[in-house]
Amino acid sequence: MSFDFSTQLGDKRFSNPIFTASGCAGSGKELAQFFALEELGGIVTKSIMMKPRSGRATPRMAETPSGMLNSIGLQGPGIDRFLADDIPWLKSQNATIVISIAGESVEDYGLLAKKLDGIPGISAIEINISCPNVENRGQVFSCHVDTAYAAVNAVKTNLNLRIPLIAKLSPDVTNIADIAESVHSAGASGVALINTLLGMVIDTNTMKPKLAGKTGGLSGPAIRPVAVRAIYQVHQRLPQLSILGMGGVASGRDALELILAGASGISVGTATFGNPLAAIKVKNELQDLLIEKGFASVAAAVGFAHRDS
Amino acid sequence: MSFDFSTQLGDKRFSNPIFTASGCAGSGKELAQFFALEELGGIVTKSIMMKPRSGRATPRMAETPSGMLNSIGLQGPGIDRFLADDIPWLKSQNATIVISIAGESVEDYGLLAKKLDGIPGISAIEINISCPNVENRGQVFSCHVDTAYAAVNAVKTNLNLRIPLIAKLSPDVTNIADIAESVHSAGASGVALINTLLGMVIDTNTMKPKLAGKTGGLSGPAIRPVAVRAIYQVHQRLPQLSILGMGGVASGRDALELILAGASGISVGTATFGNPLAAIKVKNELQDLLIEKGFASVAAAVGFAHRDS
Amino acid sequence: MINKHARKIAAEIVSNKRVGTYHHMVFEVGDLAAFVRPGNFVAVSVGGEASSMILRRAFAVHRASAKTHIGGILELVVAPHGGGSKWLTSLPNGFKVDMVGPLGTSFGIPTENVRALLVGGGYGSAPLFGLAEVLKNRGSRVDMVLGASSAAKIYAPIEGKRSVNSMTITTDDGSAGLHGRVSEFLPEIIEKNNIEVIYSCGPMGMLAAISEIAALMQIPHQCAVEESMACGIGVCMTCVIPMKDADGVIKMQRSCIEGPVVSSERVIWNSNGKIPAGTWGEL
Amino acid sequence: MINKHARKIAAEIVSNKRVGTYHHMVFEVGDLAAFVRPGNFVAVSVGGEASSMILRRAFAVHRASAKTHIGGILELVVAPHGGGSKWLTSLPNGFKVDMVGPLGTSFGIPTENVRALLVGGGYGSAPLFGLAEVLKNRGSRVDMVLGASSAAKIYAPIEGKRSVNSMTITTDDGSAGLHGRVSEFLPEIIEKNNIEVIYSCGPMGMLAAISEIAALMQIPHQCAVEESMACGIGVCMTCVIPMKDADGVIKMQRSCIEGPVVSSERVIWNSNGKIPAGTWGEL
Ligand SMILES: Cc1cc2nc3c(=O)[nH]c(=O)nc-3n(C[C@H](O)[C@H](O)[C@H](O)COP(=O)(O)OP(=O)(O)OC[C@H]3O[C@@H](n4cnc5c(N)ncnc54)[C@H](O)[C@@H]3O)c2cc1C
Ligand SMILES: Cc1cc2nc3c(=O)[nH]c(=O)nc-3n(C[C@H](O)[C@H](O)[C@H](O)COP(=O)(O)OP(=O)(O)OC[C@H]3O[C@@H](n4cnc5c(N)ncnc54)[C@H](O)[C@@H]3O)c2cc1C
Ligand SMILES: Cc1cc2nc3c(=O)[nH]c(=O)nc-3n(C[C@H](O)[C@H](O)[C@H](O)COP(=O)(O)O)c2cc1C
Ligand SMILES: Cc1cc2nc3c(=O)[nH]c(=O)nc-3n(C[C@H](O)[C@H](O)[C@H](O)COP(=O)(O)O)c2cc1C
Ligand code: FES
Ligand code: FES
Repeated sequence: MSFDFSTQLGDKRFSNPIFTASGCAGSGKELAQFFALEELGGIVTKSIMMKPRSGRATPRMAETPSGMLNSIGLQGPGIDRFLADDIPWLKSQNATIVISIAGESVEDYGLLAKKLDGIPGISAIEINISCPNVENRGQVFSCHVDTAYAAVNAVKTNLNLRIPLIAKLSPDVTNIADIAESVHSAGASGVALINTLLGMVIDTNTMKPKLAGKTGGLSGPAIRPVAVRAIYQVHQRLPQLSILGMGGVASGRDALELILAGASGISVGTATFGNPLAAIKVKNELQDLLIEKGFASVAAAVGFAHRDS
Repeated sequence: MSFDFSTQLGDKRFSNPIFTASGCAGSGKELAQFFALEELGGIVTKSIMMKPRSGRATPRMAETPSGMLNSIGLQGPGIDRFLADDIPWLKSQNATIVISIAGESVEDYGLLAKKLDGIPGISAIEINISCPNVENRGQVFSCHVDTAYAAVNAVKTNLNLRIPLIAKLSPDVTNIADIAESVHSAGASGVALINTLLGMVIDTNTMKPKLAGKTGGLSGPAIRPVAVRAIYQVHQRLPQLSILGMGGVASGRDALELILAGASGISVGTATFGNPLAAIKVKNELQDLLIEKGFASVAAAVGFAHRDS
Repeated sequence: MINKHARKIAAEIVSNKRVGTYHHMVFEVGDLAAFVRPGNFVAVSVGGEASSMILRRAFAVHRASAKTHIGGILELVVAPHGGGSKWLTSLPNGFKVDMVGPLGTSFGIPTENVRALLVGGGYGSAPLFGLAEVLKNRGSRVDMVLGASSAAKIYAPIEGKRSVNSMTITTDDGSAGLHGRVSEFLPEIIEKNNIEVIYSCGPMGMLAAISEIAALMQIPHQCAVEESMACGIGVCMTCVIPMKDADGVIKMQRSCIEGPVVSSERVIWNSNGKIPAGTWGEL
Repeated sequence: MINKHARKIAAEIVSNKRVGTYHHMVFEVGDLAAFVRPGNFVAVSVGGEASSMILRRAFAVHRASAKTHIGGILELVVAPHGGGSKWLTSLPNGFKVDMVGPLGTSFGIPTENVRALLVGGGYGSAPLFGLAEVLKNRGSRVDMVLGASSAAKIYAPIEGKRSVNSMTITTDDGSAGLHGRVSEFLPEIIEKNNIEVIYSCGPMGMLAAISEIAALMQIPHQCAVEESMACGIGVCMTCVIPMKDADGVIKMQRSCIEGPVVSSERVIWNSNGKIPAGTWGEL
């Protein structure tokens, strides 16, 4: 039996369903010693903003049971430098590129879209709307249906490129399916689920928050049940919406779990910190598992856990 | 130096700050073989409803990395039988009793309050509002400021007993401090933070959700960073509100972390499944730690991580 | 008192041997051994200090001996299956595991001699050998039937075989003994040996099948049920199965303290995934 | 290329000995040893299969030898501190740990003979002995100063002591060597020995103090910095410290790939917990 390991997000096809997670693969260069980037379905770049950004002060991380907190604060060189330095290099490696963008205002999202419009060789845009909106008391865009809509709509209306827009959502909301519905109506053909959960660790020696930024984002296997639930809920409500799933995936089994819940693609994030080859391991194990279970394609497995329900 | 290990929730004093967590200590009887119940600050009973309830079908649990999912579905004998059977026994053990109640409607909460009104020897009521509201599409009460208010207000207005009301909140909301503010204004002198996070595990063998109830509540060390964050946020907004903290506490260090964030009492839940003596271990370790750090009382440590901020 | 005699101890591994697909493990448990009855189980912490597996694993006691030359010992039969059991079976002698026990109900031992049939599936045979010893000591006749998917999954130690009056092996693939499922051969064995009571332990499907036969043939049947357990001591309510109480009311009852050994006619079989109609407080 | 030569290997423990409060551990690492330079570190997985500790722990390479009778070996000096390091130091010989390395920058070795001062704090002395060997082999004079809070926390193996021209020990509590902090004695030692270059490794506070002295006395100073690392390979951005780039612009730069060994005048010291004013893209 032939097996089709390719997958689709929006109307774009990718060679296989394993991607890096934004912010967890550097610029790609750091991983190239360990494997060829073109082996993955895609490289999702770290979220890039309009201007250079120092990010937060250190300490920026704390390990937690089966997880970690990070508070990077979207450090980066700004979109211009990023497009000049990182993108050409990724292209030289034949990597499939998904660009993640993040704004501090609705206007930012529109401007970022315009910057990307001329650039060939981008396969999709991940719109990170899980970041603070300076115009709205620092509340993150994805926390409310209206701000989520506005950010995605700003990208949609400022972009002529016909590539999938994938809105990345925060799980820290009362009803994630409502947010997904809203970004879908704003023009996203996919959602990335989930970004980190807001958490905090207090250092019992200093008796202060361990991170300089006080709160941080919780990621890793600890949050996988939350990711599976979010993906399941969104796929149930909007089966036509593509889902790029992530949250604690470290093995083929984990990736399969998210696919059965409704994800068409999988990003590997924190697992790469524990194992530079994690994404390749996940890819190989997932392929074996899908074949072993008798699926003819990735698509056949997407949302399979919803049957008879 | 003398050390005061007692603590206060609302205007009630407890001998020490360690409690069981609702639903994690059975009726108390099951633990009595392992330690004397009166050694704890209090026994929080499993949430009791108006009528007998079978709870959900099995499987009801799935282990997850550093955590677990449960979907008990509030199994219980109903308030009348509970008051007749469980309470007298707990009193016979000199246990300090905190009764947890849960309703399916605002009316239920009022009726439960009336049932409790005549009963002597109850030290506090934990109002579990993290349960589905049948009158509102099964959305849980604590998900919205208005339904949270209504449930707590129903208890307040139907109760003559002058004991602390502690509203137990779900972390699955966009802004937990808003919910805390709302239940405080409805008459709660404390909040219990946090109930479980909504999660799901898919069994990759059967390729279906592992729990019969599909989703379940995530508890254990995995969620501790979320608990610490929620407690920190609520204490920051409402320093006068007592917090009974819980979520992955398994050691004195963990308890101290939640206390530094703003909790005045600590419930030990899932840790008891791994170690029947967990609550006593936490209690002893916490006392040693507080003394070692030079605190003269529990109160002195509550919210200590907020200093200079 | 619930969980009477249960304690949390550090149990030192004194032997760990592979037997077929299982590991036979012996632990030094001191005084605790004296309180263990056939059918009881113990709950073991797995994964070590910084384990991501936070729940104990339940294991039926294979045998407990209060007075050996090294004191009280307890034996388990463990199938290396997932993370917890693989960790446990990989441990060296001398390692101390964190164990809580004895837990749960035990098999009821008749005061008179009986002709008993013991039926085990997979590692479900483990507790039956300890039970067989007790029954034999009381002068009962003990026949045993063990089934599994294939030969390697039959756990039947030689001294165990010797201690019973007859031993029948069945395998689904015919790789050892009779070819087929345990339940297919039971009616004949029951008739032939004039069985008066059945004891069983194994997968829920097997127990259900045996229960049907026992009911039809009107033979008392005690079985050790198994449902996912988070705590093993009755505080979490995850391990429930629908069972009739003394008044015949169906309730979701805890298999860890009302069981694992229960009278099979109390159990509402094949209800996994649903609440049987008529259950008290039915949702 | 970033992380050039880095690989993920199974490194077998061939020796694990307690030395004072530390463990000196030797691993068989095959070819990898040939690529290790003084100052590099390795990242080790901790806690075993089902560990709740998901991040690697970084350890400075104490020494690496490409050609021993058992092949390439690598030595670490590990302080049993929290869960990860305690697990590692408790392992038996023969155990294979999951190791990624070599990682990070290494100490720059001058092409000419120099009079070098090596300063270590706590386990920070570990990488200095490998460095000392290389410098000595090039004909340089090597003086060493090691400081710690107390005697047990000085890591200074005998053969290491022999390989340097002078060794000064300082302890905060006076339990060994000079009573006081390393930095108090440096100016005198630098003067006396006509030091031309300083290499250091230890707590950030100590490195900052040495940097101040080096700047005042206008002596080049390379130090190995340490900041909490999640990945060790440059992909997570947790390990940043504010450092001037080639154009003098202060940027939050990754200590795992731009470091751990950096020229001390690049570092903006004492900035933990804040973004120094003027940092590029300052938040
Ligand atoms: C009363 C009782 C007696 C048991 N006796 C034995 C015995 O004698 N020998 C033996 O090898 N095993 C026995 N088991 C099963 C054992 O407790 C573990 O479930 C099994 O070893 C798998 O655990 P794991 O960590 O290897 O697998 P995993 O699949 O990683 O376990 C994950 C989780 O699922 C639970 N789980 C998985 N399978 C089962 C199951 N079939 N029943 C209940 N819970 C399950 C585990 O307890 C754990 O919480 C018994 C279970 C119960 C409830
Ligand atoms: C470049 C570098 C070189 C190092 N070299 C050595 C060495 O040679 N010998 C040695 O014993 N240790 C060394 N360490 C520290 C080591 O990586 C561990 O942090 C330390 O062993 C504590 O880990 P733990 O799991 O025991 O403690 P825990 O406190 O449980 O660790 C929890 C988390 O905090 C991080 N962490 C805690 N303390 C530090 C710290 N001081 N610096 C960075 N991260 C920290 C850990 O990496 C881990 O993620 C080095 C660290 C770095 C960054
Ligand atoms: C160190 C770190 C940095 C991250 N940076 C970003 C980012 O820039 N943009 C973004 O959308 N998500 C970011 N994330 C979130 C991840 O992409 C991912 O959604 C999340 O970590 C859950 O997946 P995981 O458990 O596999 O890591 C970051 C996560 C980590 C741990
Ligand atoms: C099996 C189980 C049953 C629970 N039942 C209840 C309940 O009846 N009422 C309630 O308010 N919380 C219930 N909880 C939530 C706990 O009280 C606690 O808030 C949560 O588990 C987090 O704490 P932990 O990580 O220490 O378990 C239950 C949790 C578990 C694991
Ligand atoms: S396993 Fe917890 S009640 Fe039975
Ligand atoms: S530790 Fe991840 S970038 Fe340095």
